[in-house]
Amino acid sequence: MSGAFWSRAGAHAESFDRLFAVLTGFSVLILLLVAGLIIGFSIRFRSGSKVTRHKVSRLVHREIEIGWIAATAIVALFFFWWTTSANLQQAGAPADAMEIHIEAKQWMWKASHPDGTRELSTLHVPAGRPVALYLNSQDVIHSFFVPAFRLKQDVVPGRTATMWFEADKPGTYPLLCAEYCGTGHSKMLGEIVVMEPGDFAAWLDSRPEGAGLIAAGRALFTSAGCSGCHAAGSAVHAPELAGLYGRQVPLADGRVVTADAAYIQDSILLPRRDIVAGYAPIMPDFADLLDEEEVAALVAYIRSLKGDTP
Amino acid sequence: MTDAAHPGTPDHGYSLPPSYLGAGTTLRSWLLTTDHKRIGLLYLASITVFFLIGGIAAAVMRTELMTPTGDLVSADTYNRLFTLHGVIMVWFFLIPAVPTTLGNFILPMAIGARDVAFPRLNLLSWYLNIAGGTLALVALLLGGVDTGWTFYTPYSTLYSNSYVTLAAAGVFVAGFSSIATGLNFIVTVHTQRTKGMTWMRLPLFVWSIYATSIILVLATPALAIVLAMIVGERVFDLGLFDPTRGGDPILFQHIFWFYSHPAVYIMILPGMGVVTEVLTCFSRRKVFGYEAMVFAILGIAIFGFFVWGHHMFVSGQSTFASLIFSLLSFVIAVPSAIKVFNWSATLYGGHITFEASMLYALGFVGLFTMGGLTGLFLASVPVDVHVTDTYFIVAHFHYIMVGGMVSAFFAGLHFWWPKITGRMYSEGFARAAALLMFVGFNVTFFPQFILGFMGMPRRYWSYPPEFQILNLMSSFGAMILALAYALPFVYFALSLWRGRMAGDNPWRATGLEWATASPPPRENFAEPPVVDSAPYDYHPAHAEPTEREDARDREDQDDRPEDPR
Amino acid sequence: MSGLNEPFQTLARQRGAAELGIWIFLASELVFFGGLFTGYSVYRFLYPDGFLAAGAETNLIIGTANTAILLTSSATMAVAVWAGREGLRRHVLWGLCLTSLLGAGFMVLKAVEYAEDIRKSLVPGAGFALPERGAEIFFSFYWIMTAIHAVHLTIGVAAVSLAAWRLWRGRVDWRGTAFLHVLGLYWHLIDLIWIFLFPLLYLLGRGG
Amino acid sequence: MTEKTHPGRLWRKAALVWVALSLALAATVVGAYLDIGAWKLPLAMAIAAFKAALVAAIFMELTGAGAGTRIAALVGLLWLALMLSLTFADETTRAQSSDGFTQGAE
Repeated sequence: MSGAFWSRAGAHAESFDRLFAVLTGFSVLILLLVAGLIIGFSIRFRSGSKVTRHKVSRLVHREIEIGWIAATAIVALFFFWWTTSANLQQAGAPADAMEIHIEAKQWMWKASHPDGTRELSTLHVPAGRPVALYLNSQDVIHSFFVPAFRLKQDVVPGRTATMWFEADKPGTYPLLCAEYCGTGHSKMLGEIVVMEPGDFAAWLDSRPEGAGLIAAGRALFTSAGCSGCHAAGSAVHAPELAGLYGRQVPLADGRVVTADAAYIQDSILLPRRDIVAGYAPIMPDFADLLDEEEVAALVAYIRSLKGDTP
Repeated sequence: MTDAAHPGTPDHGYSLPPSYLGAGTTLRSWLLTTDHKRIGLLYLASITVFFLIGGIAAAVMRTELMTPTGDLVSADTYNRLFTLHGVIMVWFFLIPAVPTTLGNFILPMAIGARDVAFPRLNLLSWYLNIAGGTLALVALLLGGVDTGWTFYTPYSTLYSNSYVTLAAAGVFVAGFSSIATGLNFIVTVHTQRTKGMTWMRLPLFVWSIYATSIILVLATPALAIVLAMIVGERVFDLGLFDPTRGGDPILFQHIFWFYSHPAVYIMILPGMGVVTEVLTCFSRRKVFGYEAMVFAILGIAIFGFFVWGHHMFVSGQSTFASLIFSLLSFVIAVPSAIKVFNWSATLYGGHITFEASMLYALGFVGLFTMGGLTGLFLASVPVDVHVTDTYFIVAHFHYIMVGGMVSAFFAGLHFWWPKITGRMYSEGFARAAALLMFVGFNVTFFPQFILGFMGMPRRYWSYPPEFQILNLMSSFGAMILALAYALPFVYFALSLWRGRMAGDNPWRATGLEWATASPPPRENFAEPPVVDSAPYDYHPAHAEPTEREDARDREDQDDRPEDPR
Repeated sequence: MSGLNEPFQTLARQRGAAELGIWIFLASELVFFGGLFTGYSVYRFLYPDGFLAAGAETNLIIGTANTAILLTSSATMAVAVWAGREGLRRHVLWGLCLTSLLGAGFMVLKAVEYAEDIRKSLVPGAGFALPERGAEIFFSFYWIMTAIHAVHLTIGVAAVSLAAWRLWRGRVDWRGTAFLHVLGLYWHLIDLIWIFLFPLLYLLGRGG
Repeated sequence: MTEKTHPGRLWRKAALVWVALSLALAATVVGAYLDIGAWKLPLAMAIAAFKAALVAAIFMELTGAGAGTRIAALVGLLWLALMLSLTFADETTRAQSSDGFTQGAE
């Protein structure tokens, strides 16, 4: 692996290392102070040494005491403020971030790019561009850890975890799983390959024409039988899906919900839960027909249906 | 423990009743005793056994980690080993160690009491600990547990097919032993203090055990319920944390760490108490800032319950909660810092001698400072994001647990050994062991800070080759540490047969426990002592120890080894 | 003055120590059940609809009856304690017997309710009846909370019955000690826990 | 020992408290059927707190108890509240990234 573990790749790593250096410096300072006090006093005031022991008045005791209580409190709050502000600056991913989906499964990482290209245990990203990762786990808690980016994020099953990074230096950086996940925990390794934007585009095109997520969704829309009812010309009275994403949907029980990704996914898996106003609850339940990736593909396809196209 | 009856030591005007060791020599008198001193020794025996088992597991792991590829044991065995090391060390050595051995033995005597408030509950506590330990060992022998001592769901509930339920039951039972001991000590300090022993005259060792008992009582139930929920989910298929049915694994972490962070203060606070006693005795000085030390102890105990979220910065906890926990974690660093500075200041103007327990205590202050400072790294969110779940964390908590708490435990053991057995151990041998342990410890765990920064995750059976050199160093250090831990067994055992008679107060310490015979009689004191001054009154406030007094100190120590000038 | 044990010199101090000791234990029990209440509250926040749907399935009649039983048993236990302090042995026995009978009655009703729940397959796991998301979690907490409470109640009934039996045979010198007071406090804790369990498990999802 | 008080007084005192508790129980059950929407939970909890306070104050004689005992009871409640509040500080403020995927992190 060319990129050593020490290496830094990205602005976040630099700001992290500054923070880490200051904290290390401060700790070494305090350690030297304490060690110096202990060793110094031990030698100077050892039993039998001739040095005179001055009596320290109670008032001086109290002043010293309050002195270092205040000093410690101030230093602690300073570090809290500094590290928190550093943290908040990079909390949210920039809007133009490239969206990649990571599937963590017991003892491997699967990545899928927006155009549907899929990778196993490696992730190719363009340099100098923010990349937002959406991580899902299919079994236990894993943790997507890239030491070179100084970043890690636990992937808790049942929830989508998010993290983002921007690597500036091309290179190959090790990916490890940091949350214990069973026998193959230490084998769940991978690589983040950061490439120049040009090389990345070339690499992307060279990938075998795998069905993109949306393309897979379009194919499933017909093969799974959705088009039978939801296509424009179908005889069955079913809700119109074109331009559905983001629209307010009035439901039969009077509630009005926004059609976000979760609504679409739940309508596929639990159709009888939110019946659209004015439609009979005749939609079959797909929960055990489609697996998680197929549902994600269908949701991506439905989200891509603009108002005009069927 | 041999039970040679110890006649009252020669310089007593009146003959004391036989020591607690002499009161009954049958096995039954030991296994059904309600004497806090004997229960302390029973605990000393049981935690030593568990310390050995946990230590062996650590030795095998360190041997395995010498090479990047896993070639000594299989991945599953390695996972079971680090879980065993965690479970046994946390619940059957670190948490019981000081409170149940030194605490049980010394606390009642230090407050001038005849015994703890509920002696029978004290014995029940030991049996619960043994029952829990047996269950955990049975789980180990049948095949072990591979979830890590943290039992994170959904691995522990849905995906692990090891003996999680049995181990959880073992820890559940041991948890009630902790609650019983905690409850017992709180009521003892409230109701059994002798005349004149006001709250602000309590030795800081008693304060630290009192504060630890508060944590024991208020935190352990959270562990009990979360283990019950795991068993509920594994055995009865309840959907408490099951993500497929909408459960939230992070909720498990909340309730678990609500116990487990205060638990680390259960481990370190008693050590702080022991160190204060030892530092003041061997520097012949009052402790610097007694009130500040008391409020620091209570602050750590109470505030310890507010900070658990710093274990979950990367687990998907909301940014808002992470920042609250980060602030609270920074604030709790303050009491620990106060204690370190006060310990250092206690040495000022003293007459410092370097017995073995003093070396351990000084080592404690140094190593605990390093452990505490790295805690600042972990309290800040962005730094913790990189280093959490790596060997940086392993190094951090070993600096506090092994560098801090185990050093303090050895300091206390050496400090009170003459009181417990009436015999002196060989000072030279003990000092060598202390230095060896300090060296071995640092060689073992300092490289792990660097490994953690480089990104070597925790609980890895095999690791990328770049990490091998530092792991080799760490494994080499572990050998020194193992040797250093073996030495005390030798010279403590020897002291039982060939040790010099210790006399009532070999260190000329000021605690009430030193005001009675060694080993003390069954009722601790011939008649209840009366306290009329603050603790650690080594030199009357005004008088400076004159040269003559120093010389006289020298003579009546008869054959005390001469001090390195 | 028998009933005084080991390290204590006077009964008054022993009573004070026993009272402080039991209350510390009750505080730890609060944190113990607190873990369950925390879990319940978090999921009720995350899945309000699932919880409402599931709440409607619990048997309100048995729940209310059981609450009434426990409240009554608290009253009879309190009388036993007060009578103990006054030295009225007969009333102590009456109080203890009524308390353990009521406790047993609670367990019987509980068994009936559990049987009905199992028949209505409200047991989390494969064949769980309700489709709503979160309903299964509600019943997971319903089972674990009521089961752990029932375990505490069984210990309570056993302790009270044993106390009544030993008192009747004159084998325990309770006068002046905190024996009855401690027993009563433990019993009242079981009632307190149920006072909060009842609205959380039985009253949601009712009516409009 | 004080002169023996008439036993009936004890039963009457307990019965009085019992009546109050039973009324509260009836009230809380009726409250469950009122159409007060979001106020159902607070009402049920308030009535439960009232019943608990009654049991604690009179039956458990917390009012007459020593300082240490009252502190122990209070601390138990505070720790319960602490566990609830800080756990809710996390659970209620998580960015709602749904099970599917979202455009850009909220």
